[in-house]
Amino acid sequence: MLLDVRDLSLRIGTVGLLDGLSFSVDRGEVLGLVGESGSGKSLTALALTGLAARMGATITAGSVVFDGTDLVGLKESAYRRLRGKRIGFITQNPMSALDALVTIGDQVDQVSRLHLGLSKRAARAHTVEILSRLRIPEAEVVARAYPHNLSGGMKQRVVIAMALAADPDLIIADEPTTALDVTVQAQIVMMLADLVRKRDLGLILITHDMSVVAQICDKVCVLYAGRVAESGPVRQIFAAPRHPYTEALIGCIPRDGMAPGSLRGIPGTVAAVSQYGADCCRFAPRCGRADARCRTQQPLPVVTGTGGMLACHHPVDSPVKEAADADAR
Amino acid sequence: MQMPADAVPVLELDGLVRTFTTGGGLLRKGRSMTAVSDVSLRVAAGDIVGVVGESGCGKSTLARLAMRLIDPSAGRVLFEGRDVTQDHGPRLRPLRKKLQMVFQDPYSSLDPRFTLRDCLLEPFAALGETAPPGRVEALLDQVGLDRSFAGAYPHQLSGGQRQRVGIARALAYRPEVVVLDEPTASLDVSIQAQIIALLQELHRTSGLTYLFISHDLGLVRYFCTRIVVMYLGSVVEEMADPDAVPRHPYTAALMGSSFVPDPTERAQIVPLEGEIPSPFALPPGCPFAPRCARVQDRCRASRPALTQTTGASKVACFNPVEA
Amino acid sequence: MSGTVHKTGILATIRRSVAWRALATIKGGVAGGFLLLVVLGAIFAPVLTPYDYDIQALTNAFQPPSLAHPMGTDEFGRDVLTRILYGARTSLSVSVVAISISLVFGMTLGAAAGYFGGRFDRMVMVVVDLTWSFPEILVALMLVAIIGPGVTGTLVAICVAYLAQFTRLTRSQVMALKTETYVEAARGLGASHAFILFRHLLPNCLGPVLVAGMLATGDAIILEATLGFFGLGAQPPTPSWGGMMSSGSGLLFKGPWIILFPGLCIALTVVAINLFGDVLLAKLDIRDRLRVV
Amino acid sequence: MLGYVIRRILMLVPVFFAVSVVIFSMIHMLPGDPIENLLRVGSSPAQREALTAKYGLDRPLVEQYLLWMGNVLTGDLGTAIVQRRPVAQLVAQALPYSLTLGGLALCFSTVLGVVVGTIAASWRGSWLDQGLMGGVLFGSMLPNFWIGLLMILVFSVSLGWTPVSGARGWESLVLPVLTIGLGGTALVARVTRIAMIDTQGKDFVLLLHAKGVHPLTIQVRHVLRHALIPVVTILALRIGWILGGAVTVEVVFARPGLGSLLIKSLNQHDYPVVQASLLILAMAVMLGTLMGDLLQAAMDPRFRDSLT
Repeated sequence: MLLDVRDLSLRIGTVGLLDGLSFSVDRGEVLGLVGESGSGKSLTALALTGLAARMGATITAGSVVFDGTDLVGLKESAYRRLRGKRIGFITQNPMSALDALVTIGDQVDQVSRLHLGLSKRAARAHTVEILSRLRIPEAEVVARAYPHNLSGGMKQRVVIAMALAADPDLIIADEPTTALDVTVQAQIVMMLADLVRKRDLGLILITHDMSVVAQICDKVCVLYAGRVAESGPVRQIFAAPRHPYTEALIGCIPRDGMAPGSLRGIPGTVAAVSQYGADCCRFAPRCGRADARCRTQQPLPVVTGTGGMLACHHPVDSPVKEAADADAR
Repeated sequence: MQMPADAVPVLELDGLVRTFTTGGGLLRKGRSMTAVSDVSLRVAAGDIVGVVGESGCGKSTLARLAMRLIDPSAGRVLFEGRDVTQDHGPRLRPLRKKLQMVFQDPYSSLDPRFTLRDCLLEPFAALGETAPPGRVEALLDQVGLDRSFAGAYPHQLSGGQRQRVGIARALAYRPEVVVLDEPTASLDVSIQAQIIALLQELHRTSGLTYLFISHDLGLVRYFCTRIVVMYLGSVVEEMADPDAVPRHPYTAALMGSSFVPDPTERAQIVPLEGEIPSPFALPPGCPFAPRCARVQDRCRASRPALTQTTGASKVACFNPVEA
Repeated sequence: MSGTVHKTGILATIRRSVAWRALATIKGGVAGGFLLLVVLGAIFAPVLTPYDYDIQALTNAFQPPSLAHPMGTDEFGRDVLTRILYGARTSLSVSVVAISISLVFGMTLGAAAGYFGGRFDRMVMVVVDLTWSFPEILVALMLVAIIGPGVTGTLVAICVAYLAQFTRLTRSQVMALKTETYVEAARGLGASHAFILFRHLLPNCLGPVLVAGMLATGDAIILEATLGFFGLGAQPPTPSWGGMMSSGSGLLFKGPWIILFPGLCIALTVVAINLFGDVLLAKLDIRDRLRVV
Repeated sequence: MLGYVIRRILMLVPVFFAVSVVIFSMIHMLPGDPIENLLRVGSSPAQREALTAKYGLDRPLVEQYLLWMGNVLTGDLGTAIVQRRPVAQLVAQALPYSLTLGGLALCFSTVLGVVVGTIAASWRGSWLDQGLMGGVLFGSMLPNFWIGLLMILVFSVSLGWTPVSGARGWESLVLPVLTIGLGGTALVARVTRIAMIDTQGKDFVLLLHAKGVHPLTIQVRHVLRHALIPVVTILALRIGWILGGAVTVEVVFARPGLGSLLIKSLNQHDYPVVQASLLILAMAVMLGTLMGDLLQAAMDPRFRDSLT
């Protein structure tokens, strides 16, 4: 395994934001980390890159084993040598991800000069090569331009180029296409999928969009309110989702041929972080299958037959025993 | 919901043009861009017309033109056959009562100092009227919010709840037409589906007419009865049937770029090359020509007009995709 | 969809009492307490001190601080503490009144310019920016020179000197709020300009502008003192903090306490105003909105 | 860029004339008759008229303005009525004192302010941040002239380190520069700190950390660079503050600068001198704003590109 996360828990102040996350990704594999706002998915990305401490967060339990070493508790200087060199990071909004006062070239050069020790000239040649491989036309000219001269899609390519510049083993992409137009989103997503195949790297794709997951991920891990709801191979999860949340999430996307009125959404809203309960299923208030047990006892993640995980007292394929109780709610 | 050809549409946009000038100064001339160029649209009572396009296609400007929130540079807005283009201020009030709008951002669309009751009474206060007793409660019921929310402030609500308030406010006058400007774009998918279900419910029970602005073709195809596709300020295609096969290469590309939530149907997506050009320097011919795979010489020379294809559908293309 | 909101009534009540919440903090309590003390001291000056602020007793001149005269006496033998208490009346009231008037005019002008924009806005801003780029003290000096030294001159000078700042601030607030969707929504509901201005825009920019006014009162006290120091403020026999130092500057060697204490009093008052304003800003959560640029 | 510079300089011309009109009309609203000060007791009305005519005070205001402006443009600022010397000479004598004082104070506050602001932002919320910012802000809230007097009392009278007043040697500059500089330092420190904290929260800084760049490099090469843009803007806008500080402080320290000249002439109702000193101060303010805009264009590629 390239990256193996076990029981990762994290808190800011007294509020526990991530609670026992486990997932893994191997080379040549795309893991989709899915969740809605408030699920903790972006925080997970920061925790993996050791940047969560900058937000005042502390990892309270668990391990993040990257290529054999546990990153939890790693010294900041050692972590810094890892970031950018072996773990690339792609942020959500390309519009604000680049330093507006520094040329594109200098920003990409920075990575290879820092981590590969390239000279100024070599770094620039390297940069131009990466940029053109990401199909940026006239890469040499673009390298001399400033971020505001580029369109959103081009900026995101530059951010990807920075993530690739030191030839990393793992890339963490936090909602890389959310801020982009539909047609550009497709370009970027396909490009990322292509990179994983060609360069044999691991990719953690953080997204709220189940369709993107369906298209390019091999594995998926569904988060709800800081906990794993369900994880497993993409085909399995989409074919037969077992957690009611996963099922509902897939059902929230309109598809061709859907009868009008069949899109119902999930009732209610995610609880505020301060209202997270400990001894309960956090999805229970919005779940049609929830019963008294769901509200008093946390469903612990269980390894499923397909190597994934499931944290639910009443999975979708089980009979609802206490339906009356659920209705009374 | 199909209207007879001679019926007067409830809302009609006729040749609307809107240009914006930016960056002008004391000693400098600003640059002008055409946000909406020559858009005509007829919305029949009971219709849900979807306007789809990517950023900068002019869909939000079109919504504001239709709402008479901004003045068109050319063209007319007709409501129930009456030209309201020259109306301003108090003269627009009869229109306001029949034509309302729901905005994209539920966070800034409610005044942070107003309780929900204030928000829902504002439509009446704004016109110096008093609301009928029980109206606030009725509106809250209508959008599925608990009545106890009336005294709450917007910051105590989630995004989805705020958007319900926005919808309730738009319904306060009992309007005929509601313009929905990306009402779900800043919400989570599970909440988006809730809101769409609510809008569908209101459409069914109150006989509303919607002009639905969105960037999400999949959502529009699910929700709307008629689809208008915009690119760089112009309508490139009008589909009378939302399930129809797109004829314009841009619509086709838009559809090809949308992912399907099904891993067994991994489409070999061939993304559209390039990006939307700057609206400040539009090419003389078809605005889509620089990115179009079916481009011909005449596409770069002259602009194709919106012409009828099958039924009430129209396409603006010299070389449309075969049906 | 479901669920209720709790404590609405209490929350609303708390929202209304920001000043009390500010007083409840250590910083705000100390600063607010000191200001209260100064104001009470000014009001009850005749009761608090046995001396008269203007009866000269030259035999008693240049007394260093003692039990009888905690802050010493000045070159005419008058009790410095007494003069500070009476001086507070002039200095504080001139500053507060001047800033209040300036605030009213500045808000009106700024709100109109920001809301309606266009040529009116450009005209107002040319004048305002021009005055703003001039230091307040220069503007005030010119005005006092025209109107003549004294309380009226100082009042007008402070008024005009801070007009630009309030106009700019209100204008920028209104311009920022104007782009909020709820303003557009109100227009969509058919609301008039007056409705939008008075129901949405002004209530929402009142907080930052009032706090800015409070902070400016501190600056105005200094400005009043500076004018007094140049001999252009309140004229004798009216005591004022600045005036006390004007006569004191020549006596630096013979009686440093004559300038030390009034200055200290100004400094502490201004610091207290700033501290309290800062706590208010934090409590109102509008620190970000008070930026000048 | 060159086009912008030229355009920006050309824009100063109408502003200059507007300012000159304002100053001219204000001066002529001033009470007090300078001629009165010149006349000896028992002078005849004829003598009075002759003097009035000599200084052109009998002509219509518009004509007086045009005459004055014409002279100003040729470098002739007129003759001081009370001090009976060419105004240009008086101003030229005073200007160097004010320029050194203002320039040094500007440098002092910029350097110290940026350093303090950077340190405060980098250790945000710590005792270092609160102590430094609290100290600097406290200093800026005190009345300028009072600090001046206090410093004289401590450093000159008690310790005897610096001269009490006057303008001989660099020692005499220390206290005035410190006095004026305190206010500017607080302003710069505040803007630097806020701008840096703002920038630290931006996505691109997070990405720089994710690239493995050393925090110190990020802070100095990226964050500070962004923070300096608003610092330049505010300094350009508020360069008048420094000049305003100079006016009072020059009087306190008895430096023969423009501020002292202005106050003295105001008290003597010496129109031409007041007029000229104000015009010079106004020009300094305008040049400051111009420098700020140009600096900003040089620092910010977005701003530069928005100009063409």
